[in-house]
Amino acid sequence: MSEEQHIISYRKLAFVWVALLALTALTVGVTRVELGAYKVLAALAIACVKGGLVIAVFMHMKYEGRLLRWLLFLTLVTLAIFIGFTFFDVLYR
Amino acid sequence: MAASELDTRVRRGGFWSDTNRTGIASWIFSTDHKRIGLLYFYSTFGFFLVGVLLGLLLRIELMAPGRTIMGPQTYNALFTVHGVVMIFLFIIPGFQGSFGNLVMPIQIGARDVSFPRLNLFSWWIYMIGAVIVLTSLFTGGGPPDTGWTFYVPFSARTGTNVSLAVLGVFIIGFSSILTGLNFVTTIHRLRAAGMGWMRVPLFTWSLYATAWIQILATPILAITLVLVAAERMLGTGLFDPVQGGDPIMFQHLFWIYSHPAVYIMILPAMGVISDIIPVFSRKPIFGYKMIVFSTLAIAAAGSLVWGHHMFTSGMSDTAVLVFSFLTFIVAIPSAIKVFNWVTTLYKGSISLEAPMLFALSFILLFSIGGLSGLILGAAATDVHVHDTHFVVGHFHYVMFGGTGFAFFAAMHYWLPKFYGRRYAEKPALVGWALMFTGFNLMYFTMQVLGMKGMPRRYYDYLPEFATLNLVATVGSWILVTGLIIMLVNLFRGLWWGEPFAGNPWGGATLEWSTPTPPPTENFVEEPVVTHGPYDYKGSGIP
Amino acid sequence: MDPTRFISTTEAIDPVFMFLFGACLVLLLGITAAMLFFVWRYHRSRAPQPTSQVESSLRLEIIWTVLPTVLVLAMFWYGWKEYLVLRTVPKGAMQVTATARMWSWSFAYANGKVSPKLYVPVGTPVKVNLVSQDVIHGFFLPAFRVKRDVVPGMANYAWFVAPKPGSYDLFCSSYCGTGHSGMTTTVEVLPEAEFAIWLDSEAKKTEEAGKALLEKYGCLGCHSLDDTTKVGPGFKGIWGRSETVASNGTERTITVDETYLRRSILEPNADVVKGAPPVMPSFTLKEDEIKAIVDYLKVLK
Amino acid sequence: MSHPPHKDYDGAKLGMWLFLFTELLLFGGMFLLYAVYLKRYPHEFAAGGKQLNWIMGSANTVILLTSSLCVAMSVTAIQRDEPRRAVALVAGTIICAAGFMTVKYFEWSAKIGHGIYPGSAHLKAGAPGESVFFSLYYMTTGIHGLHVLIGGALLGWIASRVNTGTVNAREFILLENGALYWHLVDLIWIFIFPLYYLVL
Ligand code: HEA
Ligand code: HEA
Ligand code: HEC
Ligand code: CUA
Ligand SMILES: [Cu+2]
Repeated sequence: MSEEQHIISYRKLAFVWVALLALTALTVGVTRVELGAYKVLAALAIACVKGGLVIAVFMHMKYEGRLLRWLLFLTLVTLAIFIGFTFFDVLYR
Repeated sequence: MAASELDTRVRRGGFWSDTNRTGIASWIFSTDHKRIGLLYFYSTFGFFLVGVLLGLLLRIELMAPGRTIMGPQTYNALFTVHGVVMIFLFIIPGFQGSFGNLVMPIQIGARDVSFPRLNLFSWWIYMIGAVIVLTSLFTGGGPPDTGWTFYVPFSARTGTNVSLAVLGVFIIGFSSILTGLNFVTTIHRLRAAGMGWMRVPLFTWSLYATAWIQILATPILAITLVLVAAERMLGTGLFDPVQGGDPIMFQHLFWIYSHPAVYIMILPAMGVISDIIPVFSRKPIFGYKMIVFSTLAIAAAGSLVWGHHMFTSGMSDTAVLVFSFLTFIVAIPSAIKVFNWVTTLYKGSISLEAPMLFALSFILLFSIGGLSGLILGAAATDVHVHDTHFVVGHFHYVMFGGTGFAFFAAMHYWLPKFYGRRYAEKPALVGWALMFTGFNLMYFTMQVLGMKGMPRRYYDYLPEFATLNLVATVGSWILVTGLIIMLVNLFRGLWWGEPFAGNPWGGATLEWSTPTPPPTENFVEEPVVTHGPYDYKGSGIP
Repeated sequence: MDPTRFISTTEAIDPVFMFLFGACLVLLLGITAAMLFFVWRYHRSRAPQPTSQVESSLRLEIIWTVLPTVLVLAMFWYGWKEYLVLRTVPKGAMQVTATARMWSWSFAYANGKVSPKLYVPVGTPVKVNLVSQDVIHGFFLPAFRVKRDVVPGMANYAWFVAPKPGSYDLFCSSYCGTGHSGMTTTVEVLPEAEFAIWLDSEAKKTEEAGKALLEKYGCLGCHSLDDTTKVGPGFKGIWGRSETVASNGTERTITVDETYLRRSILEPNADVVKGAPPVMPSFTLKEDEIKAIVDYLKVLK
Repeated sequence: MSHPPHKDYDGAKLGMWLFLFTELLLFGGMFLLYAVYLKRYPHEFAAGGKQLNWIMGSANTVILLTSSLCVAMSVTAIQRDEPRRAVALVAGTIICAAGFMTVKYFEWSAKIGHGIYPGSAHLKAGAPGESVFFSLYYMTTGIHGLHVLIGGALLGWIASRVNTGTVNAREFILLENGALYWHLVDLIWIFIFPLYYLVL
């Protein structure tokens, strides 16, 4: 294998894992208190942070080239458009 | 005859003779992209013939009002199967599977695609899916009768074999995804030395954009079909108003895939046209960069317009506004392409051989189809013509006048390269002329019918539509006569015709620099690209 | 301007068609002419060598990006503006409720009258509220350029105004199964006075009550009153007829009597007539309604 | 032209990522429906969410996060040429997968025991939005569960290749791709969990 490999240390992985657990606890906590409509938003925001961590570290995205990051971005934007544009109908019906 | 046939087989060199398997196994287990390409070609082609036959039966039924040769239920099943076969078994996998596989790796100077075994696997699951779709015709509650769009709640309650058909389409979708990711990886990773992005031939560019649509849109179709099957088998009720579901949501999900899918169908066709026109005009393509840009723009903007299939559905007016607007935006890159193709002809040296004739008629027919798309895209006018034969005319113009004619162009342009023999020119022209006439006679008439208000998917119609329907049916016979002449000539030529070698058309893309037929590894020497794909001087073509 | 005058749907839509078709025709002719001319002028027999190797021109690209953009935006805007006419019901429109089912229409008026054809007075805007009892249907009036899907669970509507008396086609435009193409009826446009008489006319004479019910529940979408087979068997001479039916998969021969008719209506799939598709939905009718239907079928010879 | 078949490491990874994109969109379709119906039936969704057992959901979240950690560490292990450890870590992942499915099994059977499943009489009688919520819940977690099973099987097969040495410190793309797939399963769950179990 010619390409340079980036090896992530066990410690770093474990650290991320702890962070993920903490964030999980936080989500549960946040949704227990009364936040009204913000609850979904808060839960989703935390989920996004968790997802970001998994992608960046567990899935090595942090160490990948620009190409993959762009493509991932493209995919997420596409998904956002699919969901978002549907709401042009759902919100105004 | 048999002896001479054997003869030709033996003499056919290149990848044809270079194999350690024999017989059918040398094809269906081969990972050579050229063999897989031909597998795809013949399987999609076979299904295409099935579809054509069904189409003809539809036209015969519509020849006169009332029952002509079949009852309503049979008719409904036939147009459903015709649509499903044409869309999912032929036109979506067809171009990419056959010419994409045959030509693309050679055009970028690669020995094969990135994942040859996955490529073979794609073909296999495509076949499995296709067989399942065809099985659904003869088992269960009879052939599906929902139309290729599978609209709920009808598809959730009809007693026919929808679940199996949906499963087949699901599997074919999976195959489509795998081909897409294979091609994207190939085009990113395996371009020959010197082939920067701005030296990639336009056909390959179009496959690249197509592959992205496949990757990003097909999963939505997959999940939608799973949900329909669940609706039927488990009673999930996600689209059933009685249980709180919303049938319109099905339409959103379906068109989120199926509108981009029409660009899966047309982009490779546009790519072929962009490759053929410069070759037969001996001129570089005009506005290479703009064509690349418009290819990507179509792919991107094409994902934003699905709602134009739902203007009358009860969707919100805001959505009608947005989707109508975006639909018009997609038309712009198509217009850019058409203008650049026509300008390429200017001051060229044009030779009207079969591939070129098909390419030029593509421009005309696609323009008619595309312009009728604008009528559909405008909210006010779509209301009148939605779900009428005007729409049927529109999509046959773009799918068959567009993609179909481009497919024929590609067959006449590239197949001799892979067979080492060619067809006769005269009969090809006769076939073309008949097809062109019959095509317009049939589909233009259908558009007129639609304007007069004849709804689509109608087994029977009022007497006022009778004459035009008869004309359209006669058109379909002329069309098919031309098709038969063309195919007989083409295939007879490929097996027994004049030898074809070297670079008779004078193309500057890499596939014309390899031996004919190409060897298994495509190139004798690893190519190094020093000039653009349409730079005839640079590649030493007079 | 007279505020009671409004633009009819046809008057609104047709100019858009004209504009779009006109623009498309000009473009198409232009492109075709250019193509044919180039092919003729630069054919290899006339131009053995290309006389230009120009690869692009920024100016041209800009021109043929900007001009089409302007043109399509005009098309879009015009199309949208007139679409709003279709969506804006004039004040004081008469309300009718159209009920679609597999595979027939019925139209209910404010006074409770129900009709299988859509009767409207001339010159009065009519708002049609669209209700579906089963799958998606389409309410399509080609003469008035009006179309709207009839979606179960959704309150869709359409409106139109008929400038002249006459009879106009009404189609089901959205595919809904076996009887889709037969799901047609008409709009009968009557002069104001005639319409008023029609609307107020007493429902039906008593012997006609059965027939009215068959119309009301859409039976006649699938059954004819003569002996032709539409989706289901024709009703003429049904009483006392002996026929082969499949009950739970076993075939038996029955004679049509009151019990059988009752069962055929309440549980249509219990006995399925040989050769017919098992598609009839079950109906829950009131006892006197069934009685009336049976009485009517008895005498239908 | 006969050089040894050349392995395209970056190409293989790119291919895997593209596949993951399709998976994202597959679930994306269901999230789309979720969003639309949440907008339409906020109260029924909240009521539905209350009926799900958030403790079991949280337990499964922890299990999946741990499994993800294991498989990520196994990639590190193989890169550092510690195949035994890599196999052990993958085994840990698979055990977590089994645990996840067990918890799921209890959850589902409890719900079904209460007469809550698609098309059940209980749901038909209740508010329309509730039936939508549970149908979505079953479809989403069902398809997710299917991915857990597939991922587990895949990792089992890869572990056996690590054992035989076909996957090793120089040729570990298979394990890396398997791990990517597993992380995706985790990633999806990260979103499913709050959306279904915590929308009170
Ligand atoms: C290959 C497939 C293909 C392609 C390429 C297209 C291309 C387009 N389609 Fe079509 N379409 C279908 C296949 C396709 N379509 C199918 C299958 C259906 C029916 C599905 C069903 O219901 O069963 C359908 C239905 C359909 C509808 C829904 C109709 C209805 O049901 O009411 C609409 C509405 O907007 C539409 C619009 C368009 C537009 C605007 C384009 C544009 O991309 C066209 C762009 C092209 C041009 C504009 C012409 C070329 C340019 C010029 C000649 C230059 C001058 C032009 C300008 C200045 C603008 N299509
Ligand atoms: C690629 C797509 C494709 C093609 C080629 C065709 C070909 C034909 N179609 Fe169509 N058709 C559809 C896709 C297609 N169709 C779809 C999606 C529907 C909608 C279904 C629905 O409503 O659900 C439909 C519906 C449809 C209807 C409307 C039914 C109704 O609404 O009541 C009719 C009626 O006449 C019809 C007729 C025909 C005929 C006579 C042919 C042909 O028989 C004409 C003869 C064809 C040829 C002479 C050659 C064409 C060649 C090529 C495309 C490429 C060749 C490639 C290789 C050789 C590999 N079709
Ligand atoms: C969706 C189409 C459809 C509608 C609507 C429909 N029917 Fe039928 N009907 C059928 C079909 C198909 C059959 C034959 C198969 C069967 O027996 O179920 C049938 C059979 C019958 C029979 C038995 C006929 C025989 O020859 O034995 C009777 C009686 C009948 N229908 C009455 C009615 C009445 C009354 C209504 C309205 C309240 C009605 N139908 C509405 C489709 C329909
Ligand atoms: Cu009702 Cu078509
Ligand atoms: Cu579309």
